[in-house]
Amino acid sequence: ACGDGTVAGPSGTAGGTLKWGWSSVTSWDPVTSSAGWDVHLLSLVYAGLTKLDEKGNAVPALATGWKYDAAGTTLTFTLRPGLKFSDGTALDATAVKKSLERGRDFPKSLIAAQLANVKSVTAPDATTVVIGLAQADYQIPNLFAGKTGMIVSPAAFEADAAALATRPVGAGPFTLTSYVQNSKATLTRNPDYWDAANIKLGGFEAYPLPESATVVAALQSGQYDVAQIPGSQVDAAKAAGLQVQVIPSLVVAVLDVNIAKKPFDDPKVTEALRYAVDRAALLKTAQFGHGDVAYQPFPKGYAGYSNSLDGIYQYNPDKAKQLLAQSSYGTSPVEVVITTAKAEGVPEQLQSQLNAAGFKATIEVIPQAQATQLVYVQHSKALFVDQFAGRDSAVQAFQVLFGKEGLMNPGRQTPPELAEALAKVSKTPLDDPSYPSVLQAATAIAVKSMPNVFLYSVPRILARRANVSAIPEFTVVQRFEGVTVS
Amino acid sequence: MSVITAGRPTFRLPSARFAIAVLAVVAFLAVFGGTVTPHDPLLQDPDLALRGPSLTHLFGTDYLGRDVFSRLLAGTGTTVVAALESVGVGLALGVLPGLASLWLGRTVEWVLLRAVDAVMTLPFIVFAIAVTGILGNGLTQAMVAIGVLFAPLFFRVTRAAGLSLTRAQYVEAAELFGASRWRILRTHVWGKVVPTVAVTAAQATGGALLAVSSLTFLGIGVQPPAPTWGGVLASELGFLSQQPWAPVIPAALIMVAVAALNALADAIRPGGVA
Amino acid sequence: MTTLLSRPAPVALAKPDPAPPKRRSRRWIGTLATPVVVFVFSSLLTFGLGALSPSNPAAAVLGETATPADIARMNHEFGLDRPLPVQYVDWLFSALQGDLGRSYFTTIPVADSIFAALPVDLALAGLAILLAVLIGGAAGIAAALRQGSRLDRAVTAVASALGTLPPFVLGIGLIIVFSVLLKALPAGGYVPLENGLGQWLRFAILPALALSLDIAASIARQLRTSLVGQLGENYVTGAVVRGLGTRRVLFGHALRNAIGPALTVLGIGVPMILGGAVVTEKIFNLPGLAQLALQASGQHDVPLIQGTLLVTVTVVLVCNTLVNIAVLRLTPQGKR
Amino acid sequence: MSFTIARGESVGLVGESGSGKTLTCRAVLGVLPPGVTVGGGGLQLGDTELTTLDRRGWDAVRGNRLAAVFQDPASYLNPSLTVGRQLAEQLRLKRRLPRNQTRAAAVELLSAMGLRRASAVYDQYPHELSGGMLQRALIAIAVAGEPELLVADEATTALDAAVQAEVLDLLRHLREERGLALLLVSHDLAVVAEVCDRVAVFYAGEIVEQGPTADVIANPRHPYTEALLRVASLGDWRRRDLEVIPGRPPEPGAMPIGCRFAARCAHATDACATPVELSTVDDRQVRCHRAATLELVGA
Amino acid sequence: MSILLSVDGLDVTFDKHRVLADLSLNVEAGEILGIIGETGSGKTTLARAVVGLSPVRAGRITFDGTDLTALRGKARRAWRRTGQVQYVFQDPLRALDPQHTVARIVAEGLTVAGTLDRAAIDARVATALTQVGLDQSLAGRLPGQISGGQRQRVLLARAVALQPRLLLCDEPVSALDASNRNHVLRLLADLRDRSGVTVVVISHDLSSLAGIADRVAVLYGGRLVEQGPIERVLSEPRHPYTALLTASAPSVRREHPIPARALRPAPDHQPVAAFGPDACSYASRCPFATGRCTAAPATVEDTVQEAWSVACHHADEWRSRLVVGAR
Ligand SMILES: Nc1ncnc2c1ncn2[C@@H]1O[C@H](COP(=O)(O)OP(=O)(O)OP(=O)(O)O)[C@@H](O)[C@H]1O
Ligand SMILES: Nc1ncnc2c1ncn2[C@@H]1O[C@H](COP(=O)(O)OP(=O)(O)OP(=O)(O)O)[C@@H](O)[C@H]1O
Ligand SMILES: [Mg+2]
Ligand SMILES: [Mg+2]
Repeated sequence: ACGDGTVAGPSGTAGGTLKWGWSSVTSWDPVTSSAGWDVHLLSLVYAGLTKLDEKGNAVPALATGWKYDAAGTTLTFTLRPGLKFSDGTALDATAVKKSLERGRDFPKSLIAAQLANVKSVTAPDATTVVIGLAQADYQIPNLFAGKTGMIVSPAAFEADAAALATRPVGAGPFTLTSYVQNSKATLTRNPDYWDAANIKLGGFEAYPLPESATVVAALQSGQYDVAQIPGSQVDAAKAAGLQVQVIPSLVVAVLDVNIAKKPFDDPKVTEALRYAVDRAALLKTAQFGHGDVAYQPFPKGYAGYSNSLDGIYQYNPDKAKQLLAQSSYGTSPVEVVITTAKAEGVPEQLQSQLNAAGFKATIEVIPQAQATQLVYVQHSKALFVDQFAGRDSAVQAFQVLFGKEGLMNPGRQTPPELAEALAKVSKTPLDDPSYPSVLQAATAIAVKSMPNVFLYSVPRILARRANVSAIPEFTVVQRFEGVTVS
Repeated sequence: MSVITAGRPTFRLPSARFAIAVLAVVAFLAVFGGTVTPHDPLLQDPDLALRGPSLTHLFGTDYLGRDVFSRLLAGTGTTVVAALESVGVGLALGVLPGLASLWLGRTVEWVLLRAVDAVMTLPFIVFAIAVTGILGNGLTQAMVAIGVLFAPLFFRVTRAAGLSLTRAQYVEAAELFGASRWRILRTHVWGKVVPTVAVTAAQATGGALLAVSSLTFLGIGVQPPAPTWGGVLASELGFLSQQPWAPVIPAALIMVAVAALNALADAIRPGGVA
Repeated sequence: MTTLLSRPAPVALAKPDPAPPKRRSRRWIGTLATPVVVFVFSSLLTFGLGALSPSNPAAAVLGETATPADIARMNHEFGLDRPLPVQYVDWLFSALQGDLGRSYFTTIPVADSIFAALPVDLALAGLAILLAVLIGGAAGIAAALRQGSRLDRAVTAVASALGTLPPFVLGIGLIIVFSVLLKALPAGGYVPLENGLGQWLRFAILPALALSLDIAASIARQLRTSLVGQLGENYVTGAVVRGLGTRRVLFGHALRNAIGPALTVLGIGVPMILGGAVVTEKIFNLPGLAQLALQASGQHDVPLIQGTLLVTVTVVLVCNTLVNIAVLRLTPQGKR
Repeated sequence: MSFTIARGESVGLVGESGSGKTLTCRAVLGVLPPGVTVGGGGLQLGDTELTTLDRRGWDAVRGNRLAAVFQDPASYLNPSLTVGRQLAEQLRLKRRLPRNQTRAAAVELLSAMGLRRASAVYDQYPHELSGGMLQRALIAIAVAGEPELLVADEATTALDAAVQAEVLDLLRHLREERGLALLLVSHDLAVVAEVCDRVAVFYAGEIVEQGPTADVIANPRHPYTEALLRVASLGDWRRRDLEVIPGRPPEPGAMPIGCRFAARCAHATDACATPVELSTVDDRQVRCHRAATLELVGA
Repeated sequence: MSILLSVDGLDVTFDKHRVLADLSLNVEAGEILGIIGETGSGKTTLARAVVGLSPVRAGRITFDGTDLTALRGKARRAWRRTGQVQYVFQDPLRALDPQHTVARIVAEGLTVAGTLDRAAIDARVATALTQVGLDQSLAGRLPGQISGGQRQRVLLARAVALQPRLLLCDEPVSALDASNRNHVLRLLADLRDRSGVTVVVISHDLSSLAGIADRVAVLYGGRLVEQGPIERVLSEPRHPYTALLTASAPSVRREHPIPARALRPAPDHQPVAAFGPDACSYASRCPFATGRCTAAPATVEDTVQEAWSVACHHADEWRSRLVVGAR
């Protein structure tokens, strides 16, 4: 089961071009791409050793299979033979080795942290890649399904690494033929793709998303065949005769809380915050109800989802008030600054909810592009309204959210019991029957011990014209096997 | 240049009366708008979000269930202050250099004229974006940027009015009576420059209102939840599919205010432009 | 705009044998030299804006782990440790050679990003100007010819109303009418001109219309006013009395003189069109310069901001100079 | 009101400001200002009835048979076209000259108007020429289509005395050379006396006296003509008391029923309050109750 | 008679364009002097130089012993406030502040001087209006609301209100018709007769001076070509330009001794020499010019008639070269 052919529907004539409205990429080089959502477009031009199926489980891709040793510290992938990059060079074990090593060692790499555990990559023969790990980690196949594992042509990055940002060379289902920043990316089918048989589309055009007010019109007028739409446009899209698919995703809205900053240096305040938020109300305005209220980083049905956490921080302003009163900040309203890149909507509503629960909240707007700098790097903000795009591997997700170096853990503290639970997850093979329970235990510890406030899940809502067949519903990374356009 | 034929503003025109009535209401709301709202403009009720007009909510509710009517009333102050702020900057940066270019000799004049030309080549919103991009995103930065762009307008208008006056024969006549410069400024110049500048200021205020709403639409300047006309308009536009009529109300409000300012400008325009 | 308002040549009354005037050549020099000076001023302004910026790009790019030594090295790499005048001159001369530096964040050369986006703006602005001239010109002439008629009042009313409309309302209004209700045109997006005029026009016409209506209104108003003024002039009566036909009087005589102020409006309109493009580009999702500026602004990407400003200013200056030359050719006295 | 102009004749219209001279000219030319219409009567040019002409009809008459020059020559030329282009346009349109011949013809015509260095003038813009030169150029344009009648409304009023005399000379010359009929309008009786065979005196929109110029001047029959002669320049430079006509002409809306001049007339009687018609004696027409009895002083 | 105003060797240049060249002229107390010349000959410039509005490059202007060209700043302002010399502008519409009422305009000089109280000023304004024949009811009107002739009188009233000793009137009647012209001219004569005001009337056509001027000065191209008693100058002009002016003046009687045509160069006339900036200003238009005219002629007083001077190389003999043809 290679995750193909799961799409029911007419297999229309191959060769149609799909016009897709999506956020544009920050870079076409997976090593320097800085946004989580880039993975969707990048996986059009790159392929990894593995890919994820609809549920988020790693399945073979460039590699036909893999094998851990008993200690879990050596992982051997077997490559398909005769693979080629779109520039015509061979995709063999050496190329994989170089590509992975670049991700780990390139000075500007943004995936280096994920590969820190990779001690060595060796290529004993053309189709065998051996990964040596510093510690046992059974998440690697999942990790390699995402940006971290995308194989870039060494010929390309050895010649001009900077050019990759606009001229990617990979071995994905499509090849980028022209790209105008903020405007349009044109891709054509890659006949050398290992799974080319399942790619029915002749070409792919990706456009940046329009204003939410005009997206439905843009679809109607045929400017896009498929576009991601906000929850507010679902009814309009349906009314306009468009097909709407609400695809559960790993994306979750979250508040990054910095417990090193006032007022969250008092755990009571942090706890009060959890009860002060009316998640259902936020979900309603932000997404018009599409999605679920979330208390944990994973969506229902995902291996790490722990039922025990359902409703754990039910909206309770009175309790929040009580907690605040018990805090060192006393009874007076506790001042808090909500930092966001866009004040409209959730932050506004949040402000109102916090104020009702005994806080005195003000909103501070910072440019989206500076958020990384101010929140993730300088940790200078106490409360940031954020979204977590999910990660291909659960451990990786934990690291980002809760790890000592995690981007979304501005307080830089991780309780020891969480670290322990996580280590246990890494050491548990994915096919081990105890894996889900181990992971869920870690989730429970994290949610109870960490300050991050999860709000609601953000499904991927796609509206498409009638000429496009149904889009396969992948939780983590969108894929297009079997999609046709007529 | 314009030949000034009659001194009195023509407030008797119906359009001028309309303008004054509208502006009086706007001025009142700018000062007291926050106190006369039927609802708290910030009070949210997500259950009531995006409702149409009703007796309790005259103009309906927005995406957070806030009363649009109250938000528009309460937002008048910020909107008007923002517009006036930029016009004030424009006046300060335009009028004084405009006069200076007439009095301080040829070098100053040349430099000022070229500087003004340079500012005039700056595209309005792009410049405002650049300024907020570099100096930080805030209402003040945005308005200062807009004000800087208004400055050439005031500069030219002041200069033109002043220039024709320094050559006017009745000014020469007054000089021949031995009148001092100050007296001439007071009796002959002031009365002509002020209406011209006032006309420009009225028009510029209209322009500033539009600029403020455009910038709000782009997410620059005033930030939610603070209500402003442009903000209400921009957010209503996001919910066209739910309430296609909703943007009409703030848009009409802006249009009426701008039209009133233009009508006022026409009314105080000294004797029409010949 | 700049030389137009220069003082009119004093009309010497007694000239038994007037020599061919020299002033014309001087006006030509002024028309061509002033933009150069203005360009230097504008570039100074643009550069100064960047120099005012409180954010240190080195610190921003290097992030948390940066040591003072790293920052100094980075500053040196960016050339930020030199005196401002040197930086300015260097920046300007590089800019003149087409090198606008590299984006602090993506390290893509600024010139590359701009020249990818510029054709969109130029094509769009060109179409917008064409539309503005056609719509505004036709409306203005029609109104002036039927002065006081219902048509005239309609033109005046519509023109004033357009001037009071926030630009984004216009754009969204057009989308609703032409894309949603009539389903005649795409609601956004862009294809370059290379893909064929027809294709391009389908995508460009709505944004161009949104951009042009405002200017068209100004042109209509201005043209109406000045044409009404010209039609009342004695030389028009003179031409009528000489038995020249209506069309000849209008196009050969009156319009020639009336068009100057309207052209000036157009000249002023160019920065408005390029400025208004931000909103339009956002609504219609066009990959233009303004989107670039907006994005750069969000990132405090100083070189990119400076680059977009400088290029826009240059475009404006070139347009203005063309307008001035046109005015100069049409009206030998410059200003009557 | 009515008057006729014979082929090649020159007729002068004189009267105070606002007496309707310009309106008369404009009516003849078919360019009455908006809001003013011909109330009744007709205008005949040769055998063509002008009042019934449409715009095309007028365009065929104007420039070909009928031409005009005005007081302020600079304003009657398009400021942004060279004098030559405007003259050439006229030659091409009204005399059907081919394009390649117009320049030579235009330069020749300009020289014939007494302009020196005509080919330089051809390439100059109106604002580069002096008033006298402009008026000559305007006359050249007017006669380019070889019209039968030239209407000259205060054509020399704004010019210096010496230049005025030159232009008047030119008009006289044109009459002799081309047999042009002339309708010359002026508020200065002396100017009309210099050029015109016949004169019509206007007052408050009516002709009050009409006849051969020399007769009218030597022997006025209407008190208003007498008054005009008294205030006119007499070529007498001694210090003396200057005469004025008391009062002001009636406003257009408030015309008296009787003689319109009565209020300012030294000879008025009660009879003057009744309407008065134009009466014809010999070759003179006078509109005065007392025309037969009054002894008036001429120049 | 005593000399009230004396202009000596006046030179005025605007941006290299020499508008008045070496001009000398006296105005005697109590006389009416007419200054005549074609458009652009420098008449206005001369009058404005006297009141200090033209850029004087050389020469002296003395009024009753005071050197006006030497006055600067405060001293000049103080002198102006005495109101002894008043200049009446050429264009009444432009010289009146459109936003001020007639009364305020007429009072302006008095208000600036500040020597009288409100009531006295009002009285003086009323007198001045009466003097120029304006109805008091006009006092509250704006300049845009009165006729051209009335505006001309308001301008006069403003000057008269200050009880000046010298009145410089710049083309006070050229925009008026004959009757109104006579009206205003009579007014000037009256002022001189009743109040002893010295009057200078500037004009471009002779008719404006008819009947009131005592003396006339003829300007051509920025130089004084002839001046003297008006009757003599105009009946027996000694300068060819003066002769042309008189011959060109339209008259109901057609009585000119010399036809104008005879005083103009023939259409095929070729100038005898190139006349530079130092030549006689009239030489290029003069049918009698010779090589001598390349130098500016000296001003020559008449031997018989006092105060009748002419500047022409051929003053004595051009008449003998007249070719009197048929008209
Ligand atoms: N457009 C118009 N509408 C109404 N009345 C007019 C118009 N033009 C002129 N009049 C009136 O018609 C009358 C005659 O004017 P007209 O211009 O013919 O006088 P005129 O004799 O030429 O005077 P002038 O010597 O000042 O040129 C005047 O009373 C004037 O007010
Ligand atoms: N401010 C000035 N700058 C430059 N040239 C000037 C200025 N004022 C006058 N002149 C020139 O000086 C010459 C004389 O002008 P002036 O006004 O004295 O003539 P004028 O005799 O009063 O003519 P008019 O009869 O037209 O009033 C003209 O050629 C004029 O162009
Ligand atoms: Mg007239
Ligand atoms: Mg003058």
